[in-house]
Amino acid sequence: MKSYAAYLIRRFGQFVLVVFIGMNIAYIVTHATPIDPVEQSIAAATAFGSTSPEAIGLMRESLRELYGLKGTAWEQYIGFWKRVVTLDFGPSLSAFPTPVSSLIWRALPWTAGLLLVSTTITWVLGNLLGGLAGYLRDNRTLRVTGLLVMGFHPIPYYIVALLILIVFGYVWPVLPITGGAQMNLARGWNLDFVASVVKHSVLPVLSLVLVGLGGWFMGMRSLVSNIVSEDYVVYAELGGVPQSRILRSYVMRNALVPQVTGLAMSLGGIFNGAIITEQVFGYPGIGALLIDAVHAGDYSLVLGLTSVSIVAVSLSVLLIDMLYPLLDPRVKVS
Amino acid sequence: MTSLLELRNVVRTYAKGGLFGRSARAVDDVSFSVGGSGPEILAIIGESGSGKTTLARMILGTVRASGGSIRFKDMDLADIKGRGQRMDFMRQVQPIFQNPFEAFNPLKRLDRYLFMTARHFAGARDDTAAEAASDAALRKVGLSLAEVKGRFPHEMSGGQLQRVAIARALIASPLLLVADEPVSMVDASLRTAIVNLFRKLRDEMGVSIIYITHDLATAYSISDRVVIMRRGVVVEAGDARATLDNPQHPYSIELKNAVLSPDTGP
Amino acid sequence: MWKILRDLLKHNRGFAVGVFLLGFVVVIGALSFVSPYSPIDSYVVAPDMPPGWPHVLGTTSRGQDVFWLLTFAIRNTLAFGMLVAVISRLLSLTIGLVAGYAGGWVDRVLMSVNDTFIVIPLFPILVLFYFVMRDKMSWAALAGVMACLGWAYDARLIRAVAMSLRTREFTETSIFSGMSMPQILVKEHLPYVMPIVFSTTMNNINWSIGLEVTLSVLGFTDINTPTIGSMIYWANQHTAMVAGVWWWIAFPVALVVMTFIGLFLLAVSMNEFIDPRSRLGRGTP
Amino acid sequence: QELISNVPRKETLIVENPEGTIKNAGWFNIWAINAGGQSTGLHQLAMDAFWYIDPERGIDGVWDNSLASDKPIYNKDFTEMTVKLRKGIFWSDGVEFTAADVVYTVQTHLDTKGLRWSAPIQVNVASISAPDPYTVVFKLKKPNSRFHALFTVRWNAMWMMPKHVFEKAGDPLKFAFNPPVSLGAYTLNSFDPNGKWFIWQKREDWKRTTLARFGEPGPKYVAYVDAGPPDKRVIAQMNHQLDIIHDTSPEGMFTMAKQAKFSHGWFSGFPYAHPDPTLAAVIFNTQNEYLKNRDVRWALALLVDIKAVSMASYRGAATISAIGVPPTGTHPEYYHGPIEPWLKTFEIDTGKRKIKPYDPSIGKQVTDMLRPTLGDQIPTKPEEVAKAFGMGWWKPDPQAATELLERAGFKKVGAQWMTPDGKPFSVKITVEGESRPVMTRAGSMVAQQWRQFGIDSGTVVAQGTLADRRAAGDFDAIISWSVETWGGHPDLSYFLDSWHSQFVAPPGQPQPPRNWQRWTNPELDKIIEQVRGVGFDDPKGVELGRDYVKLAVREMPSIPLMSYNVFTVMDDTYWTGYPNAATAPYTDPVPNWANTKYMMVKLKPKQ
Amino acid sequence: MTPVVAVNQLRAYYQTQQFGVQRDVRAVDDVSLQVMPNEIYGLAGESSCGKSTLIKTIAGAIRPPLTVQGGSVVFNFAGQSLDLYKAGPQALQSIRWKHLSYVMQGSMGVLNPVRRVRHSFIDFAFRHIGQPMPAFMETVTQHLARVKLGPEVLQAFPHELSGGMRQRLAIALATVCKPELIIADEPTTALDVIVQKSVLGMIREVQRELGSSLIFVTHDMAVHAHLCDRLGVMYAGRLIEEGATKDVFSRPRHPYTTHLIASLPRIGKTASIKALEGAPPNLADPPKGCRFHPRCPLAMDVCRQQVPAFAEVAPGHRVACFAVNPVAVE
Ligand SMILES: Nc1ncnc2c1ncn2[C@@H]1O[C@H](COP(=O)(O)OP(=O)(O)OP(=O)(O)O)[C@@H](O)[C@H]1O
Ligand SMILES: Nc1ncnc2c1ncn2[C@@H]1O[C@H](COP(=O)(O)OP(=O)(O)OP(=O)(O)O)[C@@H](O)[C@H]1O
Ligand SMILES: [Mg+2]
Ligand SMILES: [Mg+2]
Repeated sequence: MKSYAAYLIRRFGQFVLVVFIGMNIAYIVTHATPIDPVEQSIAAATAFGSTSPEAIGLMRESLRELYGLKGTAWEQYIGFWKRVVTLDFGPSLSAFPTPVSSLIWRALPWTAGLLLVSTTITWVLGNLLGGLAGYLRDNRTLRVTGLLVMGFHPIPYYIVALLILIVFGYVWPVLPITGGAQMNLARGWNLDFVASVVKHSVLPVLSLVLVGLGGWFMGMRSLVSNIVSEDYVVYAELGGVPQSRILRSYVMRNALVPQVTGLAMSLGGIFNGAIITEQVFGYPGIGALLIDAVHAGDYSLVLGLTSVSIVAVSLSVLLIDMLYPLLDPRVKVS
Repeated sequence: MTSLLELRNVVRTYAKGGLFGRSARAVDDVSFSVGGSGPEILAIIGESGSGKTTLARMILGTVRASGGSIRFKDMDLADIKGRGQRMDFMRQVQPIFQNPFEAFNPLKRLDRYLFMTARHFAGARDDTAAEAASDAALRKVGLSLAEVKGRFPHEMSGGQLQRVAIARALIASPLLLVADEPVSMVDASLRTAIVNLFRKLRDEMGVSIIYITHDLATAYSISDRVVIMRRGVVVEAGDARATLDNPQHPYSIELKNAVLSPDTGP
Repeated sequence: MWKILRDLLKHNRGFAVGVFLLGFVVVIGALSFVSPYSPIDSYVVAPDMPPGWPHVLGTTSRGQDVFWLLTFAIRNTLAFGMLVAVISRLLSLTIGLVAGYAGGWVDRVLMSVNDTFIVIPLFPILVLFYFVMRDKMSWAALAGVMACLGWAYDARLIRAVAMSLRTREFTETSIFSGMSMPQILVKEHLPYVMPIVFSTTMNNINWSIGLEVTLSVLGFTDINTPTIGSMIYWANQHTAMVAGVWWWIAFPVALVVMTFIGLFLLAVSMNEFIDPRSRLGRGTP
Repeated sequence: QELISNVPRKETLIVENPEGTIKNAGWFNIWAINAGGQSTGLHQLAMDAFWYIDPERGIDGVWDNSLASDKPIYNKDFTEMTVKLRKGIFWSDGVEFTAADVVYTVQTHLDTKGLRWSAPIQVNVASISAPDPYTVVFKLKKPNSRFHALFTVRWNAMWMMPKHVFEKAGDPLKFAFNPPVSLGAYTLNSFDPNGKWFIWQKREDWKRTTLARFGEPGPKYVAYVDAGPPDKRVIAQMNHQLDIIHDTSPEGMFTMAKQAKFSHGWFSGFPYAHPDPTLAAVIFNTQNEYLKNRDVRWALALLVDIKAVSMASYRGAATISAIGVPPTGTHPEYYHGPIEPWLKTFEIDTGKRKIKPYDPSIGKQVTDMLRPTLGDQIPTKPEEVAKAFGMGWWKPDPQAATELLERAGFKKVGAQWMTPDGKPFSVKITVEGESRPVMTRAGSMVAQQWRQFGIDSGTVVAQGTLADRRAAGDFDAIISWSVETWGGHPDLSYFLDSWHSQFVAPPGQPQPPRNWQRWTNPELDKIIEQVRGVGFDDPKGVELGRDYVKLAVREMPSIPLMSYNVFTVMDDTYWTGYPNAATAPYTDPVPNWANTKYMMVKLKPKQ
Repeated sequence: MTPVVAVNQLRAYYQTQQFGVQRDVRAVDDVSLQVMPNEIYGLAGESSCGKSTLIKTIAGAIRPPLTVQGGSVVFNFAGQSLDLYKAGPQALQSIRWKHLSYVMQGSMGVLNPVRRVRHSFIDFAFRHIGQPMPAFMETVTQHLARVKLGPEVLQAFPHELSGGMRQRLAIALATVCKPELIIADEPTTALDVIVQKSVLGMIREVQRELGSSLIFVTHDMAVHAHLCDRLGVMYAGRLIEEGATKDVFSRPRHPYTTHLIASLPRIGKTASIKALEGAPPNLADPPKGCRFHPRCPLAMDVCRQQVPAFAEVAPGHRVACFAVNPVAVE
């Protein structure tokens, strides 16, 4: 047990280091962009109006002060870390003075929900089909399924999403094609709202699953075709262990070990959002926030989003590393 | 004349993990020497996990000793630095491993290792020279290049592989062979052949051999001296025949009694 | 080498189909060199013509011939995918193999870098790079950036294999055959990770093509260079999907799918070639 | 299931909000810069200002006194402006709107830095006072004959704050104003915290708002929604889930015209689109070493084939303009028409000869080009052609361009033009990419034409960075609009004032908006200074405006292309009475304009 | 008495096809043997002579590239006879583990690495034993005690156990259903001498107790001497001598066996033992005639031309050598 504790401490140290480096990279890159949030704000505020040039000068001055962009680069950097350790990313520059964190928390549940569901479905289904296809190589239905799955995989996601939208939104309009829930429905844990959320998520989830299935499918299939020639599988077959059991407990169980790592990483990736899904299906979430923030030069928000994402991915990798010994008893913690 | 190889109070510990660096001694205060009076075969005998392989690896320089010193031809192995010195050492000390199936890359042809060794350690400059050197070495172990060339390890049986492994080591004309259970995967007649081969190597080519084995019978038949290990510690050492004929330590006695003799029926 | 290829072609249906598909795609790409139209000019032919003669795959709403435009697009997209894959493979192979073989502090340093790259969210960084580089963000630069972001996960996979290879006895045999570290890594360990490299290459090409399309759809790439992504971008700009100009989208997509399946089949059959154990399994009833 | 819960579809108008998703949806304080959405219905339905000038004809003339009961009253030297307020106007929470609100609004802007109109108020206003509850008097720091423009809605203007709400709110920069207290005929019903939709509801007491003068607003509810990518907007309207598409691609428009019988645009037939009073142009960076030279600019202009640009950008559905005034609203009457005779005689000297570059028949040529495919839809009457497609333009003349470039010291080496110092002549056109697809297409076509002539050209997509690059002068040429006008009113000061050389920044420094061409000209300065001295409605202003047009033609600081046409598509399934060019040009249909409020009183439910 | 298994003229080749070039490795060529109930049959022979292949063929563990070319393997379990290569997969499935179990060569890796040992027992044996789970576990525990393993190993993961323990587990797993026939391929090779001795003792004990038959493969003649009732010696894919273990050791007839027995090292024996000259034949291209003739000290002309018959030369003792019995295979 002691060695496990030592492992945890070491692993946690690594996690801190990785997050630190990652956030620094994000900081440097965001601050290297040529976009000036003040100019963006001025451009947006004056896009349709007529404002005298003198007034613009004044505006620029006061915005610079308001957004706290006055200090030296070093002061700003220190300020960033001071805020980060208190879990605050400061006010958004393009939605001043709303805190970045409240913008993120407002969008996050949607993205997280959508991606959690679709990633899980994709993972389970992909691994199941991949495992079966790898084990029962000669099965016709599985071959056809595999072909379909592989056929969808390379189609650019945007196209798949749009096709689904056209099919289910126009040709055969059975499902809502926009938004996270019905407009003007009271939010809360009531049946109506939940049903509406589920209904609205069907098409986005479907599109994500269709495109994502291939990756897991292929990975699992090749893993399985390696595992079937392992001694313990051969031996179980010779021992007359039923096929379904071999598939489940011997083949899949062993192949799952690496796949779970992949799952952890893609779950962490939830915090990147699904930008195109959000765009096509008008689904609320982090991705749209990110694109908007980038366009508006709102580096507070971009940094906030990026940081959350870095922490989330590192954390899920950390978690999976900690749980790995449970999953694969062979793994030694040292 | 100084010994070819000299181990003094060699210790090797492995961390067992933990905050406070608990460690286990795989090899504990082992001293012996090889080749003090000309080429000899030294057998190291001991149960599984007694530290034989660890010892072999230390002698080969692939594992560092945690304590004590290992000197080869008056040079401390810890002082070997740089590829040049290392290559020079490897030319003189070659290993033979326990598991012939594992000794070669299953994805590569066997002859590759022979040719590489010939080029690096036997001064072969071109393919013909390398092939000649390889063939010569293979013939010493009862094979020929024609049988090996172009074949993959999985196309050979364990015995064949082990002989190829020995042939490969021989190409370098080493002074010392470290053979870690070289015959445990090999059939009796082949075992004899290999053991005879060792004897021949010692007698005719002046190669000293550290012969690690469970097999007391072959150890008895070819080795000059024997070291019996248990849990990292040398429990008994001395002249091979004398020691095995009349073991003193209880463990040595138990070991001897466990040896099956073809003469005792079921 | 040629003999192997010929034999593979003769005896491995998957390989043959893969070669055929990729060959087809490459030929299409090569035809760009004899295109009668410049890919960056618009209104050179009548717009919105459905597939037929003389415009086999129809024309776009921008007055471009879809077929000839596609030749440029697939050429650039393929080159892009390959570039990303090659650079990122080199990175992941070098780092993965060295880290796994060397172990110790080398491993720790490399893996810390690696973990950081795994954890950095790809999309924000890519988009930010686009803004930093602005019009210097040619497709080659984008490929460079994507390669730098796309190696880390695979390097980890490779390192895991390399670590177990390090403890195999044959590595020791190689060392004692006088091979140097690069020799061992390249000649002994590389073949073991080749299956991973092949399958990840395919994934990587697919990933980079997909990402290029995604970025293009969002308008974050150099839309002047004809690629599959920029074709879709322009089609999208002209609401080609609802305007019924399906050929503007369908053909590029079909070509991407063909490329992908071709690469997939190649990867699978190459795997079989590399691993003699599975090769032995062939040909028996 | 209903599209919107608890709101009958029949009583609801669904409008696209082109701002898309509002990331900070719960923020309705429109006086704070960029904090929340604006075109969410907030400034269309809940805000009000002194005056509105309509880009089209207006319900009751172009000028509408909204909160003010009369036009602005200036003193002689334009240092004081008095405004009379309408009586009986109430905030949605029942408090009456009075001069106190105006004084509060202006004073807050004077006292606070960083509010949206702080800067112009602080630059202009010395003090404000309210002699009685329905009169306010502005004392200005210096003479300004256009000061009222700040309070006059063109797209937006300085909106009035409810004193009784803001007073209690503390820092006006940090106050969300949620729920907003409305001065318009609608009040907020509900909104999506994720910024996808906003639903407004007609006030019970709509009669106590300025809009009541024109009758009762039709829709009981108005929903502003994020409608997604272009394809999806089209689908949404074909499903009758989106009554007004803000803008779609030309192809989207044509599809709708063909397939959706209830959908229509501003023009009932081709070119459908509403021309905004905004002039899309190829704006040169006149601080660029080579583009400083008028001959070079003219040479580049003479290489543009506007017919091809019109086809490439709008598939021919463009309203072209040869001069620096958008061909929309009342401008053709004041500028394009009267100036045409001068244009016909206008000559440029290529150094070898004099040419007359103007071709009055280009508009007609565009229609001739379109007629074979579109047939009857294309008008034949010259007035209609002029109105929908524009009048004349510059005839492509590569020979003249060659002569001009040669005069400027350029040389053609092989297929490539070289600058006087021997480098390849390169002019890249910066475009905005997907956010302005049509302009991006126009830029690609112009670049192609230059390229075919031997100039190294192409487009540079500056999506997201356009504002920065445009302000910093980080471009050779850019497709944008430095000319924007009232549309309905001939006064040009809306953009022209900022073209004065006093505002031009040195190269590399951010340039205040509008004069992105960074063009300075003493003659222009003189015109601008004269405009500042005449009243808003003074006919002399139009004279001066024409002087500017002629100067700009001679100098060609930017190549005028066409008005910014917006393909606003309206669906008649639930509502009728939308504005249109033929029978109801009472306002601009483009729904992000604050003027959209006038549409509400004209819309009637379809039986 | 009917044999538990009768192998008749069995031929099994490794057929490799590399891009159209076919190569047959004749690892088992024309082998016939019988194993009686309650008998331990030892199979000896140098490495790569085809012992494992023969065992696999008998156990029905055929995977490409190994293919059975001819001959039959007939089992007689509980009075029912079953031809391995004629019976359907269903029938095979039903005899596996209940009547026939198999310990693979290198059986260290046969346990599922990610599951506890308990599960392997359940997967392999639960169906056959027909007891409710607690009783079944009790049976397993008792059986484990026979191989000197405590019940705690059931809760362990394979990697937590030492090589000797895993080997014993494999044996326990193969014997728990009390099958009539156990086929074991070098189950003690990887063990050190002390452990090996105890494992062998245990195998013997269990076999006696269950009354099963055992086919036991190893190249270690000493092990055979200790364990087997009858011994078959293979050379290059063929059986060349078969007889009661004592007979074979005391009076080997075939020159190869003779050499084998003579060359066994013994403690106390110091004289250099002569190794057999030459190399084992390449099974892909075996020598014509008697496969041993290139290395045989007694080789005659007929040996180079014809294949000697595997015939009885004394009761229960069969040999294939012209020097002993000049009959050829027709
Ligand atoms: N890399 C290592 N890390 C930790 N412990 C090790 C390592 N290598 C060996 N050991 C431990 O050291 C001890 C000695 O092992 P070693 O392999 O030297 O034994 P051996 O005598 O060669 O055994 P065998 O006969 O099974 O080959 C064992 O307890 C083993 O678990
Ligand atoms: N998969 C295979 N493909 C081709 N040849 C093979 C294969 N497996 C074994 N062989 C060959 O078949 C012959 C018999 O092999 P087998 O494993 O039966 O020998 P063995 O007697 O069990 O040897 P050992 O004592 O080393 O286990 C050998 O020549 C070997 O090279
Ligand atoms: Mg060992
Ligand atoms: Mg074997």
